[in-house]
Amino acid sequence: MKAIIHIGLKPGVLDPQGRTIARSLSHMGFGSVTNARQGKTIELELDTQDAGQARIDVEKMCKQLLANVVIEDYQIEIIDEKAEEIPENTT
Amino acid sequence: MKAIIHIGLKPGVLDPQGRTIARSLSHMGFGSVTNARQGKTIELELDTQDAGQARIDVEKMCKQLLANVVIEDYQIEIIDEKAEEIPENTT
Amino acid sequence: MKKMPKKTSKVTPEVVKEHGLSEQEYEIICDRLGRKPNITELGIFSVMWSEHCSYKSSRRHLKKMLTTGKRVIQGPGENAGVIDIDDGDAIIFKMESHNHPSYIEPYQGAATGVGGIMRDVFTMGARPIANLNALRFGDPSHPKTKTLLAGVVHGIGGYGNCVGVPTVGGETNFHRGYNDNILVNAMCVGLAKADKVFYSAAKGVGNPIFYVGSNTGRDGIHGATMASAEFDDDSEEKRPTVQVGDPFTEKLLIEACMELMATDAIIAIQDMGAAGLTSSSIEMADKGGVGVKLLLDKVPQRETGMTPYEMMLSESQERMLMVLKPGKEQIAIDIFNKWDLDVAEIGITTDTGHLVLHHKGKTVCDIPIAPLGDDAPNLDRPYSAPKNLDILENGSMHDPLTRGTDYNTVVTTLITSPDIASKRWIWEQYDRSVMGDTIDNSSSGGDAAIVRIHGTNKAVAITTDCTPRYVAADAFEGGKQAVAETWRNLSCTGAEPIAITDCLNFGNPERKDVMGQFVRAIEGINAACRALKYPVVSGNVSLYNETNGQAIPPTPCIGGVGLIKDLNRFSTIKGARAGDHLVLLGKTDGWLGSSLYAHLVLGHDRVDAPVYAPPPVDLTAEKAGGEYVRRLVRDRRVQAAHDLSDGGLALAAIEMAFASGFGFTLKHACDLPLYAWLFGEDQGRYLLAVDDNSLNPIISTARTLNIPAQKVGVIGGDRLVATGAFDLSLQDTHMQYENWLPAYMDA
Amino acid sequence: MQSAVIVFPASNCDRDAATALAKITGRKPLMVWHQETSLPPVDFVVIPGGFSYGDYLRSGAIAARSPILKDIIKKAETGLPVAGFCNGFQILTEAGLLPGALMRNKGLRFICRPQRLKIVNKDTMFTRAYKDTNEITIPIAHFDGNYFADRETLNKLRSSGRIVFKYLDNPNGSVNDIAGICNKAGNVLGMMPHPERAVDPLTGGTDGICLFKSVLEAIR
Ligand SMILES: Nc1ncnc2c1ncn2[C@@H]1O[C@H](COP(=O)(O)OP(=O)(O)O)[C@@H](O)[C@H]1O
Ligand SMILES: [Mg+2]
Repeated sequence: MKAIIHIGLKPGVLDPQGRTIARSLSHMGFGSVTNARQGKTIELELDTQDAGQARIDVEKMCKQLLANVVIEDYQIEIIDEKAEEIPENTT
Repeated sequence: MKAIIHIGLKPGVLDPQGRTIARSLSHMGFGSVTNARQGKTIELELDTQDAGQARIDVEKMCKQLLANVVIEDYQIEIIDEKAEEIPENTT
Repeated sequence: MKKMPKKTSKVTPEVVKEHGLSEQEYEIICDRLGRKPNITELGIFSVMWSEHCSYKSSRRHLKKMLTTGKRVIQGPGENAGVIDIDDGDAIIFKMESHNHPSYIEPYQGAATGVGGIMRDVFTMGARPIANLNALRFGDPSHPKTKTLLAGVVHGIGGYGNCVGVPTVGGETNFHRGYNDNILVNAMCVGLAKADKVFYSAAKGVGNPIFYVGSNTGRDGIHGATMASAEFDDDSEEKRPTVQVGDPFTEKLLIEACMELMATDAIIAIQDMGAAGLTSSSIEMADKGGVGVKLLLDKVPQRETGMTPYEMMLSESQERMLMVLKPGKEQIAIDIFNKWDLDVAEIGITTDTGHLVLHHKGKTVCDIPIAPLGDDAPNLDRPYSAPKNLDILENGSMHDPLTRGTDYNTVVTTLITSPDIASKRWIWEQYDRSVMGDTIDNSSSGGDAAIVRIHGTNKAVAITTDCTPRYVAADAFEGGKQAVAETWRNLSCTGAEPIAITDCLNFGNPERKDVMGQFVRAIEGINAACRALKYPVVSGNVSLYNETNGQAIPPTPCIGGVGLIKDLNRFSTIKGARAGDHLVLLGKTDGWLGSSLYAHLVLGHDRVDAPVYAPPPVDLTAEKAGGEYVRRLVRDRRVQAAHDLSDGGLALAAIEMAFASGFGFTLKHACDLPLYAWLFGEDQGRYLLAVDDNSLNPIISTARTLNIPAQKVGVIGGDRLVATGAFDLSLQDTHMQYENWLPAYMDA
Repeated sequence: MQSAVIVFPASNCDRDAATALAKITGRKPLMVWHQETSLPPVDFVVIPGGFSYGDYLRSGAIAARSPILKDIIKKAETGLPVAGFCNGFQILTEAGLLPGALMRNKGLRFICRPQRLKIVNKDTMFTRAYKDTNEITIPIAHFDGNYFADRETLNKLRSSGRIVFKYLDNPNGSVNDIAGICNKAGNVLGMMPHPERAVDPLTGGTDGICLFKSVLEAIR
């Protein structure tokens, strides 16, 4: 089983990296860029067969370690290599 | 138009952050985690109507700045808010 | 955290209450305005009259402090204090707390704390040259402590390292009393020219007001202020309670401000700290005796649909407000553009004496400025009298041997205790050498950091100190002691102590016992300052550090600054060499009450243990001792100097051994019991390493000055020895000292 | 010798580098703003440490795309001596003047300490003055100093003597303990330690002096 966690700053939280990237791109001549935000993804390999349980676990991992819920939102994607992806995102 | 760029370390490049995450999670009792990799996403807002051109531009931005191809791979997703997402990923 | 109020833009009694204003205060507002305030005006009064901005619980007590002296150029009242260090140079410094934000989000809370204190310093024209941090965490076994420590240290480094200002010193304590209220106090020291200091008084009418730096978002608009229904639908979720720091922008802001300050364009300048645009504009106007008109549409904004209320109360970081000389606008615009920073002319000074705000073609605020300061609440909170404390008498029940332990074990216990063990894990994450002038820093384990004044042969010595153990037992003596310890730490380097800044961290002032601690700590600080002619030039008060009615241990942290006039004549803890003699200066009575030994070995830190009086500070002796040590250092009579603090003579000698790489042998030669001689914490004492030639002159001159002085041992070998007490390997003990924190963090 | 120090937004060792150069070469370096499109005529260029652009995106990435770099690359290719310290090293790799990349320290912490180094190649224009020393101590202060290159690149670096400095107790996880490398022609050096902070016995020792002296000798 695989889990992909997308972590981004909450709306309204200053993203200095994003801002600097946007400015640099436009200085470099990419005038169409009006805004940039930077986030991170964490890809976990999980030794389990149960996608439902995996989601519950990853949810816990996000709350306890992976995301800083004071300023960040997260989304979890569980990918069961045998089955297809299981949608339903959580924040 | 929106572009989401997923940047990850190439296979074979050691990922100290991923490794630390995996170790911390397993110390915290999440024994099912066997591996972790950390990547980043950059979300750009683009002031353009032409999805094809957007992809060409973003491809350039990646090569010229956003990714370090010595150690990183990237994937581009273009999202046309009016149309649907335009698939086809590039690496 | 306050409860979130209902959405409404009407000023109802609930809304007033949610803004933390009493009925009486609200009446004063209505009276002064001759009408009811609107929501923006209410928000402005509320933040200006908050504890943080108005110092309503502390003002009358702070007034008592000594704030003047022959080297003081500017005392409290400006963004930071300014002292004269000769040759036209001035040092500008201040310490500030960022406790609550650091508990909520340790990385960003600590980072923005560092950013904020640096702005206080460079807004006055000083380039920051050193940062320090005084940290207090909960018990190491508390589940949150490790994460908080890691985050705070990472944040302090993340900000200071990026800006390129060395973090040269600090202190770190652990105690269960801080479990739910950690303390993060940051100090910044900057260097300016004495005739090029910038102030915040917006003198003169018709002058343009400029906003520079980062743009404004909805950061840090606090709970009570959620009262406006004018917010658009998603503005609530766009209102982060934690500000994110942007050290890159701060660095640009420093360079841009320095560049502009080199011209003569600026009349007044002020950083936007707590209560952002509100307090900066009002303070500048108030000090300049003018009115202010602001066109809020011109404020650079990060978010859409921001209301006047939000703009005025936002605490977005890395922003400054300044008043320029008419005609010089373009100079400023060009400089800020060059550094890629936002710059906007947002208003003008007026002769109305009012703060007038325009937004979208309407006047959204029109209030007289004077009452905001003059009528600000000035409370005389009741406080309780101190408890009488017993003095802990020496007796065989305190002897390690009768307690079934031995001296080696005692020393190891003390050396590996959280407060004493090496803080390398922390300070190695701080860039300590950038700017090229750091002469001594945390890594020596010494007393004060030493930072050279760039391009000269002089330096400043800087230290932060507080022993909460003492303050908790007796706030007056503890306050005195904190000041005296900084004085000693500076004296050890040979620096002339010049002035202090303070950061007074206490619990809820509405409680009589806490208020009592606060008042007495100030009195103690003041007593020491006056006796030592060592004024307070800046400071900060942080109250309400409590959770569920449980206040933190009172922690009045003192930052001291001194001047080393000649870098050919200074001293550190490092210089002891094999064959040197160890001389103990100051009176030794073997005082164990409230000592580290009492807490860790005798169990006096237990919740139910009796509290004993801490060691008193004799300020007359303090003065004489400090002056003598400085004279000896300047006469090049000492190889190394260290003051005696936690753990007494034994730990002072061991710290000196760690710093020099040589062991020692201490010889007990007095009537005191051995443990009291080794671990007693009598104040005003120094340990000096001196060579053969200096030994006798030092002791005999001390006698003529009535300063107790005796040889207590010699330096040399690879063992730490106190005859008849302990005998330990230098290397092993040092390793244990180094290992505690990394082992704790990695566990 | 006329030297130049490049100044990027949030360079913070530019002054330190300038002070060291002035002290050792006897001549004040020119401070060159990153927006300039061409270098003034100089004999030696230093890309200083710091956090250019806040180290946002990747350390050194954005600075490597500034206008002045184009001219630096051009002149470096014709033999102009260029040295990058710390962030300067990161910029040089991002700009493609040196191979490999500098990743986050293995311990995921910023490290500032005096660092013992082994001089691996004393035959470069940056190390020739270190006559009878093989070991020096120079301060490090970085978060992203973990050098990475693929095996092929490493083999090339090794076999052609382009590994200039190695850590004696690797602080950051760098492959092969690499602390500093040079380009094929030997005129471009990148290293994580800060030699400009080791030119004064009062502040960081003096082991960095010979690096600057080497360049001085070499271009004479
Ligand atoms: N948070 C910190 N940041 C930087 N340096 C620290 C910190 N905590 C402790 N130190 C350093 O560790 C050493 C020992 O601290 P401390 O025991 O408080 O010294 P002293 O008792 O001599 O004042 C000092 O050099 C101090 O600067
Ligand atoms: Mg201390």
